[in-house]
Amino acid sequence: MNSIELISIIVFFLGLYGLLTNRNIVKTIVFASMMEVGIIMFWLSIGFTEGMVAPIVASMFEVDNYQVYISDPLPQALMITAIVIGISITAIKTIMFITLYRKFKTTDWDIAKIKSKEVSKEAIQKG
Amino acid sequence: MTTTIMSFWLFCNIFVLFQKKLLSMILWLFLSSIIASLGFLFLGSPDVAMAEATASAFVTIIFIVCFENFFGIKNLQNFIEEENSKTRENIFKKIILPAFVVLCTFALFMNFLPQAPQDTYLKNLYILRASTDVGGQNVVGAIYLGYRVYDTIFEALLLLIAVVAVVHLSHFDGVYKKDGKQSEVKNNAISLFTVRIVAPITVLFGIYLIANGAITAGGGFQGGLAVASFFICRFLIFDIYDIPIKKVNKLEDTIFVAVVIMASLMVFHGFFGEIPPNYLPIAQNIYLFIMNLLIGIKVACGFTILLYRYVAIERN
Amino acid sequence: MENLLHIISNIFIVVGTFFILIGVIAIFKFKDFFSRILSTSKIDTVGAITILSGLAIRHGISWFSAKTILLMILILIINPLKSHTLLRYAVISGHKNKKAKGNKEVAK
Amino acid sequence: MTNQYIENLLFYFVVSPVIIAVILYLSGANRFTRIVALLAQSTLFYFTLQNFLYVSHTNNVISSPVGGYYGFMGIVLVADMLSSMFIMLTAFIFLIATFYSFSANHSPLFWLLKFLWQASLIGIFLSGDFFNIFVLTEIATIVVTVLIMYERKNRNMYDGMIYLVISTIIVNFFVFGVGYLYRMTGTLDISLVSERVRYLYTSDLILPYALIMTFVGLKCALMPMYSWLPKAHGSKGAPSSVSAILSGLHIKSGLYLFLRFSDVFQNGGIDGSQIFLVLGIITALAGVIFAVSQTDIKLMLAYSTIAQVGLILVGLSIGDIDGYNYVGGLFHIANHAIFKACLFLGAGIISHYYHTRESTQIRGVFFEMPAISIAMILALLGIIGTPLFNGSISKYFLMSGTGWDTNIILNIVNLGTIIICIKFSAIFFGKKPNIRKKPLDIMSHGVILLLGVMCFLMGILGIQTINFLFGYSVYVNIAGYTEKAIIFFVSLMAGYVIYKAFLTKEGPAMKWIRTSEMGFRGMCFSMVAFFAFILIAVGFYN
Repeated sequence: MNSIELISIIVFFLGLYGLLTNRNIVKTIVFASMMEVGIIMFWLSIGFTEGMVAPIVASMFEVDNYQVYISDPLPQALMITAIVIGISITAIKTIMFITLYRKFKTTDWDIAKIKSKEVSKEAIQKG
Repeated sequence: MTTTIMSFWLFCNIFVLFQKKLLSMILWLFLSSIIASLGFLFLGSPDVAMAEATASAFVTIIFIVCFENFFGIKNLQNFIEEENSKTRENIFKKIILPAFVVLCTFALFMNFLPQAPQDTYLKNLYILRASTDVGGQNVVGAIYLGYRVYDTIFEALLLLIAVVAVVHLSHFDGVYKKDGKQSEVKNNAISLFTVRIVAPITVLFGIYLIANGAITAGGGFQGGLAVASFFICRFLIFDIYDIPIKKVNKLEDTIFVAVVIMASLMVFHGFFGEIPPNYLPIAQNIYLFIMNLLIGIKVACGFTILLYRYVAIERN
Repeated sequence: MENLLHIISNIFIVVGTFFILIGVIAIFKFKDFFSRILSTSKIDTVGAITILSGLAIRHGISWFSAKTILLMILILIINPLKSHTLLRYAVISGHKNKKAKGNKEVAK
Repeated sequence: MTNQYIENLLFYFVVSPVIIAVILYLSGANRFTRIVALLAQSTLFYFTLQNFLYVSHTNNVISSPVGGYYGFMGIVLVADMLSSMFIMLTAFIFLIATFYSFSANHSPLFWLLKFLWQASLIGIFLSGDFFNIFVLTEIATIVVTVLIMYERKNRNMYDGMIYLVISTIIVNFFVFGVGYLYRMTGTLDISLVSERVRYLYTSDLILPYALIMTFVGLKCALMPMYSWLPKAHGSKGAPSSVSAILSGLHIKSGLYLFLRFSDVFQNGGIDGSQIFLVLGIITALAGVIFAVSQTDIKLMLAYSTIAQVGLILVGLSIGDIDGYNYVGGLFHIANHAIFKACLFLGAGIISHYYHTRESTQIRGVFFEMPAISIAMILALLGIIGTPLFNGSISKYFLMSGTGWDTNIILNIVNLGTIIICIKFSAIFFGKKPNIRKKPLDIMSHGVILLLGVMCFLMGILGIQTINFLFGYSVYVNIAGYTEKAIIFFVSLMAGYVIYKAFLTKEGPAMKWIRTSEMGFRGMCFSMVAFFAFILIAVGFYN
């Protein structure tokens, strides 16, 4: 239970708090990507000791006790995947928000809900 | 040392929470992820630090380019929010109830934190056997190109779908307009001159990352992101949109098929098994280099198209 | 010879941090945006370069100092560009000084 | 087939649809894309059938480490009895969907997304690695979001946005849980984790269990976190074959993950079956109530999916692991895929032909399209559980050996489904509309008829199909079955009476239930509340 892990849990819950309080769609996207960075920090803080070295063969020889002072390569490989997933999901959310804004002219979740119901009612009459 | 940096990162995230204006919130988010990528260096992972730095830069560019017309108006959102929540007593529903719920869940979370010690079963195996099994000095590169290449195929696939989704979900249908909207601020000579010097350096840095992804920190994704930043300079600063987007899209798909075929041929039929042992390290290095190169080009094409859609077509 | 290099590099680093200290003071001393930008950009560039050269001297002729020199060249190119673009877009987006705003109230 | 050949085949189940998809997308829109897609889909179904037969005959689990790295260093694809059955079901349902949308010439994007969706679902069913499941679920989420928003004219951006944002937030919980599991057991492979979890204290496993089960809860649309499902399954912009696959198959990946993860935590000493029994019952009841109040036919089917999934969860978590209830739950998964796909495809054709989805405005479908309505009536009889149909077999096993209280609740849920089906079947009768007759499209009508007939066949040959699909030899005692039949007919009469008495005209209560819908913040609250509920339930009572 090192301090980095505690801080990443706090950031995760900060993002969650942000999701619950604001009604702005754009801010939801910002808080969702904040949660993702919190999780990436949590994964990399597994087994952390001060003065860790990257798992590259060249730098491994300088460290005497390779058990402790070499960082875990697996979470790093996974977190590169998580970061790329984070970017593409944020990109898709932004595009969907822009199309939503062009149609409903609002950035508020609840107003978008009301407007989307009106659109579906019109579709029924017209359809 | 790292805990001080991480606590500074925590404060930036707290500030993200309490911002009224949208632009300041986005900039605080960018600052917090830059500090996080600095923190990753102290946690001993240069690869993730590079990926996180370029990722947060791209996300911020996307946010600012797309939400431009929300910054200017005197916080339009708050106006809408006030209009709905006129009454004061609704402050309970808006702030106190969520705070109470999140605090309770946080307390529950901390109560059940697992105390089991860390088990380093896979970590030891990887550090000992990575450079012989897959070759290359960078164990992280060996993992995501050798042991878990099945994951990397799907991650490259995910980027391909993200481009397709962005094109399909946007308001404008798939028309690739040649010249997007010129940015209303004419770019003057000074920024054009300096970017002409800096941009080639970033491309060189990107190609360097792709080339020896297997030897030092770096690799396909980080290098691709760095190369893509050159094309983004062309859109944002030079306002030139002469890149043939349809061809780039086709290039990206063909390269993805090449990546999948390459991976399935080399690793899954035990191709490394048939190579005589003294030629094995050379074959492994060639394989890692080609995979890094393909993924790098694919990531660069993918993000160029993404940014083109935002800057040229979605902005107005 | 070894500790001579160390002494010189320590001097450089102390001078650099002193420059950055002045920059921080400048931020709080000047009230409006434009003078802040002017002071901080100049002092940041100078401070960073002195600290980096101090580090380069400490490591003598080695790959590390070559990288620091490349870094110094990049900072020399990018820092002026950064402050220039900030200033230019501030003017274009119509950011006025605090004093000017004061006159407007009077005019009203 | 030698074992070595089969071992590599597993990898190609997932990668070949990806390569086919990208090649079809690259080759652009020409006449051959449909034919190539159909051929590729049928060969894939053939190979999944071969794999299933191989696994069920030799009865051994194929585990092929991708890349030949033994010692769980790489990713291991595992094909045991359950996952090969799911892969065969996936390939079959996608084959049905390809036949169905064969005549409507879709753009290459449609084929790209359909094959990628199939690849990610087969990947989830095969993968034996926690983080790999995360990547594949993300791919499936993005593909489903684009497919829901497929038709540009009448797509509703709000539904797609809600689905994407909610699914990506809940996946963060899952990655958190996997992080803790990796830290404690040192590995990511499911089989190795379930071995190493035995040596840990149960109190350490409570937090990862709660985090992972919240993700699984949302994927199975359990009670508080259900409101993304009607938006996704009943969305306007989705072609009908997409909502058929969504309802028939996509929800099953959540149930499959529930089975896999509850096995892992069972070894660690956490038995959550009590919690999920209660949650299943609540979901079934609420799904039924919401479905009864709907008027849109696709939304009616979407909410009834929630009810059926709740029923399946009840079946899976009542008895012991290989008891009759477990088999009933598994068989109900397969049945539900068949009759829900048939109903959704039929509803798609009806709403396309009548240009409206309001059940009140659609009348006289039986005279207009006799073939489809016969198939849909067979499917409706299947859902209700009329004797000699597949629904009755799976419901019989689901309810066998349960206490009298759960029996009553399950019968009430069954009564609710009967009322829904009666309300749904109102569209078949009534006067014949004066709409010009559309040309009969052999492909799609034939496929729906095939599904309807399958509902009936799987009912008669119920015990043989269970033996073939799951390998359990079960026995139906006639006395219990006839008793169930009597209860069924009584509840059928009661359902008809209740429908005639209360539900023909829509009362204010019904209207409020129909229109009440959770906003975005409500869904986030329900996620956090669900997570806290599981933490308390497992933490303090275990």
